[in-house]
Amino acid sequence: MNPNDVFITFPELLIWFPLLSGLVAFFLTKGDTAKRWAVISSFITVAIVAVSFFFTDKNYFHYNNVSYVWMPSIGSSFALMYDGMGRMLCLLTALAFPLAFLTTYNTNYAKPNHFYGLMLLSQTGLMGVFCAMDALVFYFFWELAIIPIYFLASLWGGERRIQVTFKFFVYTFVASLLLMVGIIYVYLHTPDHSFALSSFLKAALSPGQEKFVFWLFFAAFAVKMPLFPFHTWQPDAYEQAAAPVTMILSGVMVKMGVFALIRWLIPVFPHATGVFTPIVIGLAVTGMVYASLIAWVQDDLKRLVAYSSIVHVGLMCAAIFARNQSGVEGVMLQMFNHGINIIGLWIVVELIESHFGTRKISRLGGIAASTPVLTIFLVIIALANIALPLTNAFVGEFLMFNGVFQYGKWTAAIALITIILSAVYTLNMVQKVFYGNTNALTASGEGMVKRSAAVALTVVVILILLLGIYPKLLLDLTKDTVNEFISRVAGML
Amino acid sequence: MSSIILSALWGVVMMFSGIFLKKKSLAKYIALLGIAALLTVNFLEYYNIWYIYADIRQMLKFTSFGQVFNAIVFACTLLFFLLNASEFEAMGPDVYEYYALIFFVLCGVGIAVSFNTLLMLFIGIEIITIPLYILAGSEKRNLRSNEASIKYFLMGVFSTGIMLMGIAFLYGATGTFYIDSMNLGVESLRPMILIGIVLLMVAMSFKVSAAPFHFWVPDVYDGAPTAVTSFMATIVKVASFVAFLHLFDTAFGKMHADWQLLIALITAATLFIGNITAVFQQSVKRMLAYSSVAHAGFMMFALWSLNTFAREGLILYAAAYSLATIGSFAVLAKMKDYSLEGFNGLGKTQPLLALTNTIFLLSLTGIPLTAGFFAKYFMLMGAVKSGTHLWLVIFAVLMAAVSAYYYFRVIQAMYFKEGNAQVTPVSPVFRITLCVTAALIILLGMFPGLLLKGLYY
Amino acid sequence: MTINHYIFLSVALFCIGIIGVLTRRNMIVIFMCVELMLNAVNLLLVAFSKMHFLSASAFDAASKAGTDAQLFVFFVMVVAAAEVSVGLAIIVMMYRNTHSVDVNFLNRLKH
Amino acid sequence: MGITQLLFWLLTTLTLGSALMVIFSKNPVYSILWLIITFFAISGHYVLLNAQFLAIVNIIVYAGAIMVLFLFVVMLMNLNMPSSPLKNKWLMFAGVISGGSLLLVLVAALKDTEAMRNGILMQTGDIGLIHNLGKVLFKDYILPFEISSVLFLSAMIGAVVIGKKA
Amino acid sequence: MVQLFDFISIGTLNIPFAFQVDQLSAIFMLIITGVGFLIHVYSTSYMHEEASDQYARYFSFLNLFVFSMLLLVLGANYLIMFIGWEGVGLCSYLLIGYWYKNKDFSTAGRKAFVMNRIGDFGFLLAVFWMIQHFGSLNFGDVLGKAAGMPLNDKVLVGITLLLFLGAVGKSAQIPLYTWLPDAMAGPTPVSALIHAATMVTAGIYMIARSNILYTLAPVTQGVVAAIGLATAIFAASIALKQNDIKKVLAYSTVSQLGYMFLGLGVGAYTGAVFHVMTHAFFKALLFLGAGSVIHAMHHEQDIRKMGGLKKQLPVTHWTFLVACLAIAGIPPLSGFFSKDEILSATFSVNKIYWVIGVLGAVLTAFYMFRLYATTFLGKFRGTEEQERHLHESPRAMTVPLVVLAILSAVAGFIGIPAVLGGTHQLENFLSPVFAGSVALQHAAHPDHTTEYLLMGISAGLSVLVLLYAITRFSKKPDMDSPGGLGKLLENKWYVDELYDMIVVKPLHRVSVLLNNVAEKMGIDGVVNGVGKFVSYGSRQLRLLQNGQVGVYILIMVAALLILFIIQLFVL
Repeated sequence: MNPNDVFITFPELLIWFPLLSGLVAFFLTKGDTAKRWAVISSFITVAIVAVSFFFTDKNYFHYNNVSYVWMPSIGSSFALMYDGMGRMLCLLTALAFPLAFLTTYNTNYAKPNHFYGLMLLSQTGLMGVFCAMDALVFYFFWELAIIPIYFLASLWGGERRIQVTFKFFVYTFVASLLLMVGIIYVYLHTPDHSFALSSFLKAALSPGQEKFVFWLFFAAFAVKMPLFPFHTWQPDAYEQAAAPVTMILSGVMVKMGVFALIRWLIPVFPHATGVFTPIVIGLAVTGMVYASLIAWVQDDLKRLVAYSSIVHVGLMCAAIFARNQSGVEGVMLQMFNHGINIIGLWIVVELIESHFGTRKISRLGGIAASTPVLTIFLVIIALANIALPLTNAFVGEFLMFNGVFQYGKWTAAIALITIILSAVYTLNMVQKVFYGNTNALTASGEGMVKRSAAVALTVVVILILLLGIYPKLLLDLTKDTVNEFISRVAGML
Repeated sequence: MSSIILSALWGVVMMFSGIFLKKKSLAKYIALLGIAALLTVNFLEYYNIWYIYADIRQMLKFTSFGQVFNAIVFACTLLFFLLNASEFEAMGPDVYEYYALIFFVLCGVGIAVSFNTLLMLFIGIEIITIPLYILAGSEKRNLRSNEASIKYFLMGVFSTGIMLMGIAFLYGATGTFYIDSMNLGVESLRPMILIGIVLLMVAMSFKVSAAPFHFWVPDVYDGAPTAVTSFMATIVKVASFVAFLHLFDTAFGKMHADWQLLIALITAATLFIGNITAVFQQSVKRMLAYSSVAHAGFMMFALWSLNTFAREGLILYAAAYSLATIGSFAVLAKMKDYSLEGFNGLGKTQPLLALTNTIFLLSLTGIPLTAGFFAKYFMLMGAVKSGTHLWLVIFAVLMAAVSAYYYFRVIQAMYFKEGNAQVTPVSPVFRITLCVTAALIILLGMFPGLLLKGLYY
Repeated sequence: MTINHYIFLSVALFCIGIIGVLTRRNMIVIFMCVELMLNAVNLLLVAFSKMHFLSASAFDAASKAGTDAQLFVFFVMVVAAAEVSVGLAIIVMMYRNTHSVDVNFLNRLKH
Repeated sequence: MGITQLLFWLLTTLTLGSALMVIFSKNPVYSILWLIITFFAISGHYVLLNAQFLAIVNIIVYAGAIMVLFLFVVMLMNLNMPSSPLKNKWLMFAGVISGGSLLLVLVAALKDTEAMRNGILMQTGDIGLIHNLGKVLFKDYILPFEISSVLFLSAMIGAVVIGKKA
Repeated sequence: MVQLFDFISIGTLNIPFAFQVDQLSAIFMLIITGVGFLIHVYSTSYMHEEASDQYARYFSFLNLFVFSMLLLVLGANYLIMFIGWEGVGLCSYLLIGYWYKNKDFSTAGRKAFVMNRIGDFGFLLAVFWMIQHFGSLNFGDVLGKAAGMPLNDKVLVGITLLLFLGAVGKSAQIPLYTWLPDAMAGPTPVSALIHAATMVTAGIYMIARSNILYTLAPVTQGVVAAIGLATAIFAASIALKQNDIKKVLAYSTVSQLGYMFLGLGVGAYTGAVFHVMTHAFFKALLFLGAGSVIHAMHHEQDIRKMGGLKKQLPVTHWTFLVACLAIAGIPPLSGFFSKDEILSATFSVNKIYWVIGVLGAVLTAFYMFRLYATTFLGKFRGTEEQERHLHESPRAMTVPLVVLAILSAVAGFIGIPAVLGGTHQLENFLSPVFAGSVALQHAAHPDHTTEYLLMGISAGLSVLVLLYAITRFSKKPDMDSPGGLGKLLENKWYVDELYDMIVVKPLHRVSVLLNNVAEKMGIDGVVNGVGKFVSYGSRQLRLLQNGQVGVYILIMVAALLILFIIQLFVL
């Protein structure tokens, strides 16, 4: 394949297409046009990703890699790569948006053109993060993903949305700025003064420097994931943001942090990673148990899901730092699966909230009697959330726990407590919300699942089952990335 | 050289046209013509196509750095004129004189960025400040404007005294005013040199509004007419910074290690006071004044690190900061209520103003894709490169996060709060210029190289 | 007389000027104290000019060393004059509006 | 102690004394008058240092023009009574303390500067003569000279703009 | 052995989606499908009152259960087994909470699931450990590699203990047994199939499957035996005073499971599997019989309100009696052979265990016939309304009863031990599976005289107690609530309350505390505190800007002074 023959590459397409369609959406002020446009655009994005799966071969190298000179004076180029992990996360990003749009297809947001425009812009940022191979480009997209979300979450959502989103923004902004300092620091120590990932990997940092810069990077990623105890923004933000925004925030944006650990943190600071692994895994595992316990006593559905997300992310973090093949493969699976599952949960929550006007667990109950369809979906998704075998999350969690176990038996034992606790809080929620007799509020459940939402839920459930039974699809996709990662960090323990 | 001469001449032209032309509204066209001419002349000189040569005994030295900076200054002034023409007309009867004074200031800026002797520095700085004393007080009936003028004046002359003392000590120790040939190596004269450096540092810090010599800034910026504040906070300030950097780089660069810590302290204080105090401000104008102090803190990094990144960064910062500040002051000037509540709901009543203002504020915060990001980025890069004292960099980014707090309060007010923000009528030219400014910010945010390339022509 | 005498004299004068600025409330007096500071600088410059002339003329009798400092003083005076004209105009303007030249009267702008 | 030294100490005492009187006089008019005396004393120093041109300029410009302008303004505003109250106590105190410590610090820093024990050639050298200075001013210093015209111009415009009744 | 596809394959670890059929799984398959079929037939009639969509839901869950259970026994590695393991747990959860409108029922389902999860916790850890140590999860690889390891190897003990924790959860042993009695909230056929015949024996299957590991870890075996025995006797004691027909059966199930674990613990793997099989028949029969009674009594489950049902429900009565005799270990019904095999193996390991085991058997006979007598003998004590409607169940329900009764009666003959002149076909059949263990065990069988004696003692005591129970409870069932020990037993030793008090409530309180203190005040507090501090700092700092030029200049001079001092004297 001659590079000149390539008209446009996949990563570029995935970045520019949502950007353009997002910008166009701003001008579609009439009625539902913006909404339709966004749905169509998001489907096209899915199609692009789908097509890209036919071009994974090495022969198509030039379809998947880009590098333009951007700022030669400081050695930064607009470099993108579309590898297995990136492909998977792009797929997740691509899928998340139509799901979010379909769920809320019957909700009419004020100023739909702004809403959908901003949504599509955030998609651009996310795609960029997952493809970037240059630290500066990465940082650019990292921040760009946040700005539209800031507006989205502040403009549409609950009563306290403004201050909550603001807290979220400032919090992540602080962390990103630290990341920026870290990037600069590493950059100045690269042999060829370049921001390329390959140069970062060769950076000549002394162990002492590594230890210091490690935390600058880690802070940013930990806040974004969010890892205990940096999670304070998260339950509030999820609670207050509008449903599609929450879906994107939790389904995809959280993966930015996890992704960055794998691509940018551990390979660049192998030594410091080795030193700090016990601390990080300790934090992650503590956070898992902690968040599980807190999830148990939440009365707000969204907060409950938020805390459960902290548990899952904690596990991913621990598994990454365990740095063995099993753990990292598990993380790969789980990044995708957690995205799908949590989006599924949000869809259910959104349907409940939009129909009954409340998310308070204590006020709901008996929905199963009035809306059996929703209950079936919910139970499947909830079971996926607690990683029951033959749902997608099981394989991921199995591998991750296995990875953590190979790191430390007792650590894994403590982490595994969360599978008990997750059953407790998830089933508790299912029971209180869906079982029992209907009350005055929930008796009117007829017709709460609109067709578009049902389609979204069906897709989620199909993915849950498909990937639960045949996880090889994703395992094969990400195998190369994992092998490269492992070979780079192996022996650094 | 030619731009210095032309700006002085154009000041005179403005003055005379004030005598012969009675219509206020003509003034802006003449001024725009002048700025256009200045830009052209600067470009011609930059590309060595046409320039004036005079034997000035090396008192000024023209470098590509200075010329690029001049171009930025002139471009910003052009935008400034386009955006603030109506404000000038509202300020008082002496519109032509105001423009003339601004041209004189530009002349001073030209001198201050290319001086090679302390004498030219002194004269340049004075040419910049004396017209500003007047401009700050140009709303003669407005007590706030009066107060701003008086405060600026009293503290300004005081700082002049300090600066002169510094120059005197340096002269005593080195026997010359030429900054490129100062012999700082005489060990026995070290105390004198150090005293001179500290005094000059304090005086320049005052000019660039670094803490704790910034106290005039909030009051003066608040009291002066908004258009003047906008000019002072941007062009004048960055010019002072360039002078500051030029002086300390060329003259005292060899002794960098000796005074670096002091700069670090001043930087830290500036960042802290500027950002923290801005948080609580209710008036957007005053908030921008404090934010201007805060940005001074960031620009101080150039002095602290004193390397290529610092110089490139200062140029970028000058452009980014000036464009964004001019823009947000221009929007502010159109507001009927300068308080934060006054911005409530601007996103609905004036979407364009709100959108562009958002871009300006994002740039001031340093969000990627805006010029402000690369400005900060280069500054921090320079600072990190200089090695030691990484704590200051960390501190700076934490303070930058605080800055997000107060800038975003304005964004919140514009978009998220209910309200009915009132603005005075805005002309199409104003709107277009705002858009151009915002577009420039984004362009520089994506391709900062466009500007930096100019340095190495 | 050594240069130190002049330095100490100038510094003393300079500090007296600063103390004046700090202790007085009358704007005009404050301004005058600033003039005092400027004169301290001028005196110092002239002394240095002679000092450098002295050391230079040891090698070159026709040396012009020190001229620059004296010219600097000249320019300081020029600038001072300009400042005075502007400053007094501002003070007068203020006085017209408030009938006071007390700096403590200036406190509309704060916090 | 020669006549030069004697004169030096005399003038120094006069300078500092009258400077102190400037800041301690209650009445602004007295302050101005004391300031004029200070300027005269400084001009005396200039003469001692053989800088006659500056001595003259100092008297004409400063003591003559500028101080008269001050005096004029003060009289115009009818401020010639000892009305100016002092600032509050602690601020004054702090002012004196900090000014004094500044002096102390500078003196302490400079007192050991060995190389500065040079004598100064008093009443010799002709660089301070107008004929010398003029040559240099109009040859080497033509640029600052011209530029200061801009300064004056702007000061003039300013004074007019500010001064004329709105 | 069939390999379908690669399930998980990373690096050297390869876990295929593979099935394996051998003698052990064959037996279980037979039980599952056989009993499962009968129960399906039974259910078609039992559940006919349900609305059609609920009916469909019921059968879909039931079939999902059969699927999972088959997956469990067919899996060729621990992971597939675990998938089935979790799957049956899920179905159990779904079916217990089948009548979801009742809060208590769904709570029972949740409890079952959570208890199972505690078991899974152990199971998973064991699996990870196996991966780490053996590099594979295939039964062949793991068991083969383990066979070469020394006795009581730490790893083996650890793995087996953890696996046993899984079994404890799934098979309702102390301390995780409390879910099983509550699980009776589900429809009765479900109780029969899942909570008696099949799912709860998954733990036994799993241990039998990994028998070699256990044989190599005598420490674990001791634990297994002790816990099994304790459960057997403990559950039996509770069953003595229960008045809910299904609760009695549930505790009896727990108790019988305890016997099976006892058997596993003493190395009588065949005996345990044998008991699984016989137990499946008679316990399913008991439950179905109970279902038939409940059906007839219009969902009345309290035996104190029954009595004298012998006449109205003849088929049910006779089949129930057969089952009772079987479970009581009366020769020559099936229960006698299987229980005896376990007990005789126990005797050869530990005599005291045997004594306790026999005591448990006697208790079993007692409470079973207490149940039988109270329900079927004596006078009817229900309402007249109920009496009028009493009727025998339809054919679809009675036929499975009869079939199971026959099986209960004769199933024992496939395992007649040598001492009684049999060949023990089952043992021969299963010998390939347990060959490794048998080779290692060299268990000293008691001689024939002792065996006869032992059989005689247990059977004889059972018969005595049985007769006593019939005579006593057919006349005067204990209607009033007992005091003292009886009350303790009626309230199941207050174990549920104890768990609630020492585990659930404190944990919940900790959670609330974490939520209110650590989360809101600690973590949120710090972040918000920083924000508040900044804004407080802002408010204070701006006071410095007091508008006075004098102060401004003073600060400038002071700063200048400080800079001088630093520059000139400090540096």
